[in-house]
Amino acid sequence: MTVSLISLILLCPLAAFAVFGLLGLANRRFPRQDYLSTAAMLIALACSFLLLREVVPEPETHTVNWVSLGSVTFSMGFYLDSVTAIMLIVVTLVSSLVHIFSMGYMHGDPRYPRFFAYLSLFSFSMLFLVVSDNLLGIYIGWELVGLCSYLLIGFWFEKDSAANACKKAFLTTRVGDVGMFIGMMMLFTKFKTLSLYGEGGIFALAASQLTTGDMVWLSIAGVLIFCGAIGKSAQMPLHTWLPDAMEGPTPVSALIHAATMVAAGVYLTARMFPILTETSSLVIAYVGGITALVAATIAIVRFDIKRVLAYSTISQLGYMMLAIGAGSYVAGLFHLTTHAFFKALLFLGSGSVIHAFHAMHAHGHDDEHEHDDSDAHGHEHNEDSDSGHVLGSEIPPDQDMRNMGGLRHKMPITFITMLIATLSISGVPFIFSGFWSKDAILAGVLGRAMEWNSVHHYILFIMALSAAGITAFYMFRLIFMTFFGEPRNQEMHDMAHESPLSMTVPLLILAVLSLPVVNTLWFNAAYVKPPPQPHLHAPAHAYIAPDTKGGTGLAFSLFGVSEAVAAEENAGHDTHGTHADDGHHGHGPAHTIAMVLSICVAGLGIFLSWLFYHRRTLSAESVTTTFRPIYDLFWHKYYFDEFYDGVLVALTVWKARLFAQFDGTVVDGIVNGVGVVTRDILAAFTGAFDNRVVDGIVNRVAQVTWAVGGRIRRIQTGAIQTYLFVVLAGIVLLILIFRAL
Amino acid sequence: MEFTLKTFIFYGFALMTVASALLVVTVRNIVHAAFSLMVTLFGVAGLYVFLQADFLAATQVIVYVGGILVLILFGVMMTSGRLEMRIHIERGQLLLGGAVALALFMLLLTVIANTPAWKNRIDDGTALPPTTEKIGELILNGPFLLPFEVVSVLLLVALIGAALISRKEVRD
Amino acid sequence: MSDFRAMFSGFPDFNISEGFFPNINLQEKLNWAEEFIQNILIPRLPEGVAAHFPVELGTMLVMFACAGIFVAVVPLLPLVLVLAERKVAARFQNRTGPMRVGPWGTLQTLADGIKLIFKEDFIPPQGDKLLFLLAPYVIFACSFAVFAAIPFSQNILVSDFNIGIFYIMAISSVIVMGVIMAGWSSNSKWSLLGSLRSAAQIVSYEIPLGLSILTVVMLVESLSMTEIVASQSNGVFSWLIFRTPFTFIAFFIFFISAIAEVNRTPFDLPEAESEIVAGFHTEYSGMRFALFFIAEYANMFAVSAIAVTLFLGGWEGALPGFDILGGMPGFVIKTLGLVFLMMWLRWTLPRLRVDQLMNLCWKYFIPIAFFNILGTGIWGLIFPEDTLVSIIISCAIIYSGLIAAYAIAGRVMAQKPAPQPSSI
Amino acid sequence: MTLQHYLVISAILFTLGIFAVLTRRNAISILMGIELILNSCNLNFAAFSRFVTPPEDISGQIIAIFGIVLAAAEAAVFLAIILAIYREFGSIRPNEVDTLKG
Repeated sequence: MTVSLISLILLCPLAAFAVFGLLGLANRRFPRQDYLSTAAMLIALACSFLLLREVVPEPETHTVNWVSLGSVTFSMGFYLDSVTAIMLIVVTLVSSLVHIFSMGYMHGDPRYPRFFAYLSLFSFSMLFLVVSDNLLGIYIGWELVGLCSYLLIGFWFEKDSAANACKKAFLTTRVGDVGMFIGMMMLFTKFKTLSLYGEGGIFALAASQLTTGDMVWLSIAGVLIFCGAIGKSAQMPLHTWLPDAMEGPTPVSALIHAATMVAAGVYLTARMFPILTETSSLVIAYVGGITALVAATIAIVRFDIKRVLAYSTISQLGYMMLAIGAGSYVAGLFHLTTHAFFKALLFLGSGSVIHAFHAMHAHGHDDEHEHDDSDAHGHEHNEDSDSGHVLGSEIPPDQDMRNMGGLRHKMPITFITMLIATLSISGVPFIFSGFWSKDAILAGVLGRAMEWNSVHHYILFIMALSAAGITAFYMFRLIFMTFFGEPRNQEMHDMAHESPLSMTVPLLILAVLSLPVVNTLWFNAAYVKPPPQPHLHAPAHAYIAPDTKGGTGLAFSLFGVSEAVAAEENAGHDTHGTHADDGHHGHGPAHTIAMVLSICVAGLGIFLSWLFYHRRTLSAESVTTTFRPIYDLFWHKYYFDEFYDGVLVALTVWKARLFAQFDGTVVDGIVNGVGVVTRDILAAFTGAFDNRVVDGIVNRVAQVTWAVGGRIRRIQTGAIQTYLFVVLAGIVLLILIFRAL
Repeated sequence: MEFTLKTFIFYGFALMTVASALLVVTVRNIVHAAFSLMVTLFGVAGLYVFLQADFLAATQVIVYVGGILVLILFGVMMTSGRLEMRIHIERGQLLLGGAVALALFMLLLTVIANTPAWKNRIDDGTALPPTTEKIGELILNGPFLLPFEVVSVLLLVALIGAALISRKEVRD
Repeated sequence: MSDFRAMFSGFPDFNISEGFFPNINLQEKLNWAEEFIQNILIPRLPEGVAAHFPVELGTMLVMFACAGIFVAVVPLLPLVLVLAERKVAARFQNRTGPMRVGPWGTLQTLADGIKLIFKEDFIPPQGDKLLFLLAPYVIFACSFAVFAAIPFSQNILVSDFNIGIFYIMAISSVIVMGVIMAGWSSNSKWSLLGSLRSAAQIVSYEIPLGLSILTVVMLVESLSMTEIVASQSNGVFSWLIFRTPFTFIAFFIFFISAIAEVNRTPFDLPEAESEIVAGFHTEYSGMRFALFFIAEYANMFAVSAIAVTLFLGGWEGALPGFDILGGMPGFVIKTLGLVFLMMWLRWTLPRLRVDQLMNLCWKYFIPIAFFNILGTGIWGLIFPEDTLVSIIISCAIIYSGLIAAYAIAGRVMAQKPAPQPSSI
Repeated sequence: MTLQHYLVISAILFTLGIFAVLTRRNAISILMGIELILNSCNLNFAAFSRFVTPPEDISGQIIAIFGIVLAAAEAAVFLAIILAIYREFGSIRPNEVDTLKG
């Protein structure tokens, strides 16, 4: 049952893509690709819901051997546990909604069918990655996801910026993938397998075979695999591709940021949870924490609505990494789930806003939303695709928040849904899912810091907390600038309008999904259990999930927090009794502290934002001039692009010049010298020899042959009968001779 | 040897074969040569009858007389005007060729006369069963199946090849 | 009168129906002639003559005598047929035909024959005299040699060759040589053209002809004419034409190809009088022309007789146990029926063009004939024995096929525009 | 009749065929010579099948049948080539078709 369901989930999008491949390419255009792809995703979604009931309580593995190379057998298979099931739902749900949204958003695009085919392939790759039970399958899905992101980011490849962005995304993630591949190979050389689960899987072997002496090696492997996640999930050093990825169509951004591409990194890190060591966990936690804070600060000063959201995504991904690094496995995945929905909602909402403006921008008086070639160029421009030298001047007007304002009356549905998402991401307490997941992470990090019992690890918590506050600030800045206040650009404002039904319906669905009630349906402590971490001496168990146990189902109240903490305590004792002595005593207070602090910080952020951008009692401009250096730092995105440009690129160019010079002087010099010697000295001698001796011999031979041939050729008359006559006479003679002998 | 009706007829066929074959190689008119060849082929068919190879005899008549000879006559009609029907022979060629052929004939006669295994093989007159069924068995259900198939493929290839060679060149 | 035996009563074990070809031993097979000479002839001869009578030569003489009877009797057929043709033609054209010579013109052919014998025997001066003289005899001999293998009745056949039908094909393929001989030796363009046309046509149509015969041979598993007839002894539905659907098709292919073989309308291009005067026998006159004429009608009768033997039960009757359409009269009636069909076609259908002729043969008949062979083989696998069931199925298929063909043909005819001359 | 009767007839046919091939200056005449040679071979096969091998064994006849088939194929190709040569050279005299001579 499960196998056939999973197969169906995988095959539906693949089939939709294959139909495009067979019909679409053959006929140049298969016009009903949109319905086909959407239907495929909806079927996959239905199957995912069916599957959700199937996996409780035990994980399942279905494996077949794929290829045998010598003594090593590579297998392919499905691994299905609660996390897989939830991921399947998240991916298929978000993907379905993106499909539906795209039917409105992309309508009229010249490559409309191709877009849906790519979406299908993208979904398939992500689903394949999610259900694979071995690193090889994950890697295949991983690279397919990368390929699809390349295709989709560069979907409007007529624009140079889009073409550059897709190349950048592809190459940047590839840097991480190299690390991941090395990590995989390290595991492979050690364990001779790439399967993760089961008796002969990496996890079981790592738990049973490794000693403390192997910890250094295992840490390196873990960090290397995490490198892949750094690339894919846009963690700190390799995050620069993600803002540029905004060059793709907005639904693609939603898909990449919510469900597929960036989630893959988090998912991989969560999957690798059992082999994370103390060191690698710390690395992950710090990378995540720094990313969360830095990206949040960059987001404050953006004016492009999609850039804000992009840096917000990076920041939130940092959160997730931080959670997993701090051992809060469930919290991290919970945040991944909730974030998927509200971030998809935010992106689709921004897409709706852009769409509204864009239609006006392109046609002025035309109600048709067509994206033909001419307006594809004016569409969603990038402010600085390469290095960020050029400042905000290139933000396309329909994405520039400075052109917006007061849209809440024009686009009520978009406004309300985006407001819900913003409240959720800002951590407004209790009725928004973001609060619960973010709170769980903060609590987990704080708890972990207490367990480590080292002062400087509190810095993680402080980073997370400040990031939470900043998130609330810049998200409300976005809302205030976009939907409140007076229209800044009256002409554009007049033309704006609510989006069509196919775009608002996904928004509404996602808005519902951003409420915690829905998420608790599947995300509860009884359902998701973190795997053991045998190599971690201080286990942290952040079961900070809203609790629905006891059959109450939707029972959810202001006291949910304490219940959740209690549930976490119980579950921790139940499932990890062996580590109980390591103490969960930090969790109770940790959770309370974290919650109180996070509510305070979020409130502060929202309040400041209100002061700055709505009440305008404080002036953003004066603050900017006061803290000019910091503002420049934020504005220039911590000079990452400049650093890459100035150091890495320059280094490469310098190296290339060096080699070119070496080639020009040394190599060419040797070659030329050899050539001169050969030509002037050897050639003269051999030339003379050739002319006199060799030619002499050849000419004599030719003359003799010519002379002889001239006589002999008369024998060959060309008349068959003569030949036959000679042959027969020869036969008779031969027989007579042998007879005589 | 007892001179019976059968031997009389046999010698009749032998004489017919040899004499007409001689005509084939000596007659100057190529059409006459072709019709002489027809008589030779009939003679050989008759000899096959004496060898109790009835199917072979009929095949000989059908394929040679009905097929190959018609083909040859068509060739003659298509390539030779009436004036060219006479075959040109050079005297020197005639002498040389005759000498070689004669030497070859002598050689063959010596071999025929001196090979011990071939001596005293006399037709005892016993009637053999009809051969058609046996030939069918051997060809389609016996050791000659593969050669049969190969020969049929060869025939097909020859047909196609002949059609290809002889058609007028299509120039575009 | 249906038995030669009655005519030769008093002879020793004289059974002409026992063939001489299967067992090639002439000595044994000519026993009857020797016995006739030694037991019947020599005792009645004078003493002195009998002592030196060359028995071998006598045997041959007896055989020649028999052949003479045969050759004398068979040409009577063309005499009848020529008259019949003229009468039939007249009826089709609403005339009465020859009426002067003899009662209702019955002796007209005889009179024509006598006239032809007394006509000048013209030989083209530039032609090849030898071949010109030989050609009619080649054709004549081959036409009559065919009759040696046709069983007119259980006992009236010259020789029961075990390769009977193969022999007939072999002999009839020699006719081409005579045609080419006649055409070439006449030194006339019309003759040469006619003979080449005829040769191409006969060689081509021999292929579907032989392939159709093969279906019969596959079912009977014998080449012998008597065995082919014997396998059809159970009444009209055991006739090979009804035995399988494929032999039914094969019969028509055979019959149409046979019409082409004997150069009759609508396949009479070799002697198309409007194009090439009279084809290969343009230059002939007198008795030699009469020989061609007789050979043509003998051929016509021969192919009809072969068709009857192969497909229509030969001399076997239409009902098992009753002599309806059986014996020699039945055989002749069936054969004459087919001959009449040929005449009917001749006076009904127009002449084909050369390309149509060759298209029909190579593009339709040969593939269909191959299909027939395949189908017959499969049929033989399904029904190894001829049972009531197999014959009922076969007849049902034939019947429904005919209905379908009729319907389709009607529709096609209704839709088809007026035929345009081909560009070839 | 003995085996040698047939062998002698066959030898005569063979020699005459060789003679024709060697001396005739007409490609079709040469073809006729070749046919004579092939006939002599077939006759030999049939004779050996009758006299040398056991009487039940008629493999020789089958070889002879194959020989006839080969002769048919050969004649077809030969005449096709002759027609092509005639078109090219305007003649079928083999000694005039000597473009390949040295």
